[in-house]
Amino acid sequence: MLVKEVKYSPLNVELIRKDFPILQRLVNNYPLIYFDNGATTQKPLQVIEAITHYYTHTNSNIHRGVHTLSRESTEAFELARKTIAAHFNIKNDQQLIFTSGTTDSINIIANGLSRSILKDGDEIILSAYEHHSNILAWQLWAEQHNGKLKVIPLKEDHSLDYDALKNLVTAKTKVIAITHVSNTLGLVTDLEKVKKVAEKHNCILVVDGAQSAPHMKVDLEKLNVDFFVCSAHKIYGPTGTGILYMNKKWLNDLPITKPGGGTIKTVSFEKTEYAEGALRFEAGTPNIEAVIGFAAAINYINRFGMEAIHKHELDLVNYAQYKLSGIPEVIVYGQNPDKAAVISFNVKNAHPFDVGTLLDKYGIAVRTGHHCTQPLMSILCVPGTVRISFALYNTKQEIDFFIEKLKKVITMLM
Amino acid sequence: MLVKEVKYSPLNVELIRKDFPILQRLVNNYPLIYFDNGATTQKPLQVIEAITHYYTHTNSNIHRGVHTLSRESTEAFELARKTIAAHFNIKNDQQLIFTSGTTDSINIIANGLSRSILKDGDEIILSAYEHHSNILAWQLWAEQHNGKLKVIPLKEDHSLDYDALKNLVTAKTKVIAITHVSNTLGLVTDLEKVKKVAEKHNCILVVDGAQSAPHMKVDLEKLNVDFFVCSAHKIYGPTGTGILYMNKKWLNDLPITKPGGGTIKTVSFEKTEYAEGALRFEAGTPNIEAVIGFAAAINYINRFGMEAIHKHELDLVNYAQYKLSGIPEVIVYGQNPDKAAVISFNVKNAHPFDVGTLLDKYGIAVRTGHHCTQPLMSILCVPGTVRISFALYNTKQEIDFFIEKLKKVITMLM
Amino acid sequence: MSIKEIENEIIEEFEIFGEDWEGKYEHLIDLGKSLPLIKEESKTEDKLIQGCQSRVWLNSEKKDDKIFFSADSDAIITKGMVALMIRVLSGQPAKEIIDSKLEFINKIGLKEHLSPTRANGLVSMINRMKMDAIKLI
Amino acid sequence: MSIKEIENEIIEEFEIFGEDWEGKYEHLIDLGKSLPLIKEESKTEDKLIQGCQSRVWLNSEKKDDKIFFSADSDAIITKGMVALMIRVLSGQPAKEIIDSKLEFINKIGLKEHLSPTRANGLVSMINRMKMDAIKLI
Ligand SMILES: Cc1ncc(COP(=O)(O)O)c(C=O)c1O
Ligand SMILES: Cc1ncc(COP(=O)(O)O)c(C=O)c1O
Repeated sequence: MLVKEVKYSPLNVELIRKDFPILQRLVNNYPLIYFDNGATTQKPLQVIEAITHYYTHTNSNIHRGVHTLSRESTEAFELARKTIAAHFNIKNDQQLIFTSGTTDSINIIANGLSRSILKDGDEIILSAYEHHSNILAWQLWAEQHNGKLKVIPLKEDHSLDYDALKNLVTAKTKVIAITHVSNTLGLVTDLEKVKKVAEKHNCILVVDGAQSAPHMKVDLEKLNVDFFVCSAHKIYGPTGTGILYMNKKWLNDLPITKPGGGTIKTVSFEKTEYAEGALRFEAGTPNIEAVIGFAAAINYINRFGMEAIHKHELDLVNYAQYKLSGIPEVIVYGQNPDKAAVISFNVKNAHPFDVGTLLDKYGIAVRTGHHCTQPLMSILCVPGTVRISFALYNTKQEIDFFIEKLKKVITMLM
Repeated sequence: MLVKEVKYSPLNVELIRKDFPILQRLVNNYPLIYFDNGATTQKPLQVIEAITHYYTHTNSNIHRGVHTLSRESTEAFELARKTIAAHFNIKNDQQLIFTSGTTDSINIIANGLSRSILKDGDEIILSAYEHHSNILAWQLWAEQHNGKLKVIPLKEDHSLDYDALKNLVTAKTKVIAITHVSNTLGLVTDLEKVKKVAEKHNCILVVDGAQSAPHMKVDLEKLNVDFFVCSAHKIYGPTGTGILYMNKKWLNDLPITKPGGGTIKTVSFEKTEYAEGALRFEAGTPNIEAVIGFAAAINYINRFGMEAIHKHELDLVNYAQYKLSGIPEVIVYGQNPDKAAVISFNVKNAHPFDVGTLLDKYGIAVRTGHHCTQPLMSILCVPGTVRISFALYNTKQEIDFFIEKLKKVITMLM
Repeated sequence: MSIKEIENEIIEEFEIFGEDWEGKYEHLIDLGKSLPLIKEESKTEDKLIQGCQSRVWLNSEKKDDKIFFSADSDAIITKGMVALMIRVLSGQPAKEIIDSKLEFINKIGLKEHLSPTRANGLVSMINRMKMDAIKLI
Repeated sequence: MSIKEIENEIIEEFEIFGEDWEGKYEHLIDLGKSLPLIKEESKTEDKLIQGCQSRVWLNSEKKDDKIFFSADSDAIITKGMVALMIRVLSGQPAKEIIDSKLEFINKIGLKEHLSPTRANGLVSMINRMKMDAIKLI
């Protein structure tokens, strides 16, 4: 049950915690222990201040403006694009499109592909792990076009069955849309294996990075997939923005399905010529504030480096799994060593809702329920799980307190 | 050239200005005069503080959560929905859907209608005023379905030719999508006239309220159109959110075209049951921060009331138009008395870009260019205009300074 | 006993715990455990109130001029809350049920469980109880 | 004169204005007015550099080993900037043009006009000048 051995790389967590004002908060008279980072992370002062600074000094609509505020806002926005592109090692920052989040990004991809590559009767492969956001857009297409969704099954240890994947692909398989890290189980997809299959059969590879980008170094140049998406709010940034990375070949080939002010070169009622590059896909006034806040978040985590964060979080996962394994009533799902900062478990004969409700009484925020992965719940045959997920500000002491209270909760429920 | 006579309703603008920290800023060594409110408004401290408070006390993902932060966030979010619904007099707050802005809202409507009501060869009526965001989504549909866009032309005085509208409608006309206030000319659409035509011919009426909602009382119960959309960032709120109001009859009838986490009741790979009410359309983690900030903005303007704001702004428009009429080199477009807080003009023989560039040197922020209304520019036969647009914090003194400097700029350019 | 009287009884019962929320919840859980509130075979689709996470089944019947409820839930805390609600409302005249405010929930310090944003089906259950009472009159 | 020498000449020319930006801009506008930089009939689509608001037309020719530019714009401030650029680069050897940094723009206090987010086509014009120089070598 031990996750890949890693050396403890000492983040100065005590100092880091000072950057997150909400961590000072009491919940039900206990200090907040925030283990719901998979849903959204807390925001450091640096992000909050970037937003405040933007609104008190620079706020203006971007692009096309001749006045100073507009120029400064545009520069801040485009600098944010460069900052975030560099973080993900995207060589041409025009391949980085700002959307309103992962879900929006996936919809833009699915709608675009459904107007170009996808033909009636085609097939799309997903994994049994997928978040609803990476199921529904494809399902909607499939329903309207007699398409088929095929699902990569799980093995005994809840990891993906890559051998089965090979057998799922047919000549009609156009897209493989897969999560990089399961938001429910924390298991990491072996993208190299998936890529091999995708390349061999000429499938478009769409990667849902909502849960990988917060926890590990993601090098998109090296990864070289067709599409990669994630949300800012899960990476210490504001709500309401996220990214849609597309491989260069898609920049001018993916049909525009969400047009608006900003996406165009020239418009007449008869004919519209669309812009080139990222603007093509950024319809309407973007979430300027959030994009600037997102860049501040990226600058913040890069003070420490994704490697250090990854190690710190894996250390917490190891520690928590070790401690949980000492409680006989607890079942942990997804017992494969290749794991990011997420653990799902249940208490035998107890509903996750009860466990979560009582933990909250001790100030411990965990997520319970289906985590927007109902198909996975069906496979695991549970109504839901209790999920704890970590961020760079979490500590072993918090885990100790959590374990102590979990034991108490179990005795209350039994 | 005088706009409808109104009594001056005294807003305490001096006090109001203290709420907007950015107004203290110097631009090119002059105090900022911000006349670009049509593009986006500045934000009061109350909005900035709502955001800061959210991130320092409450931040958490909403819906489904059992822990305290999640409950508090959900309550704040749903309270915001109620606040904003009440402001627009929407009786059932489930008819108020949060999107990422006007452009997003229009795309959701157009995509939904294209999967239900709209058939190949149908016709859609727009006005000659439309912002690109209310053209492109319909044009995209028309291109793919052999549809036709018809355009309500302008009269001599640049107001819409409502008689012509009657002749545009045919049995194939399914939608009339029209702006409530022209973002370029400030002219107000007579929605009652349009509604009569729409009702008579059973057309769906979509109203782009991006420029009306900031400047006048909008009562959606009374207006009783099919759809109404606007953006928070133009109403003193944050970027990245806006509303999509739909008449009750559409709530369960408009097909979902942007699915994701949150929009569902149950999901399996075979079949998905969608949620009811607003959630149906709110795919993915919403822009929680911005929705809460938007409600703070709405609460802020309701301290004064839309009537007082409207009167103040009309007074400014009257004053500015009067002053502009004293400069022989200036041509004002849209000389109809029914006007909101926007004025477009040009200086004879000068490019708007030059005028805007030089005004900026005096700290005056105006917008120049096509204002995302290129078709209107073609009709007016200009490459662009200079646009000044007001908000509740603008003053006659600012207009005086602007007029003085505009005269100076004209001598420089001649 | 009237609704008000039962409510007061419950309030007194919970007062013993004072600030001891753990005791309170243990009591609630015991209430939840104590009775299977609805027969397994009655847990049909039409009786189900789907919360986001925990589910509630509600069965309503009329006997003489009174409405009788039985119910169940898959989560034990929800079930405890359900048990309290049944104790207060079951066997009461329809009109009383419809007019009931259920203020005891607030007074015994469990208000948060009736938050409409809570992931259980309790708020929907109360609505259903009242609707059923209206229908059965 | 070399590029560097012309740049220095322009810097000196603008130094007279000191902090007087109005004087500076009047001078720029005069430069813009002073010459029709490109023949009307040469303003063809392929010569057009579309900025977001103001447009620039650029014509490039090679004579002996040097590149000669003529250009125009519909906005007078842009045109003034264009005039400066032409004065510096036209008639210079291709290699010099390609390597030029055009730092004088910064030094005479008009840097903002070369911001890539500016709504004119100046940055694209400089890129086009260099590309043309490369092609014409
Ligand atoms: C009339 C009108 N419609 C639509 C829009 C687009 O709004 P947004 O950019 O917030 O989506 C605008 C804003 O520029 C507008 O003025
Ligand atoms: C794996 C995965 N995909 C997609 C999403 C959806 O992200 P968002 O709600 O930010 O659009 C999430 C977040 O819950 C996720 O964990």
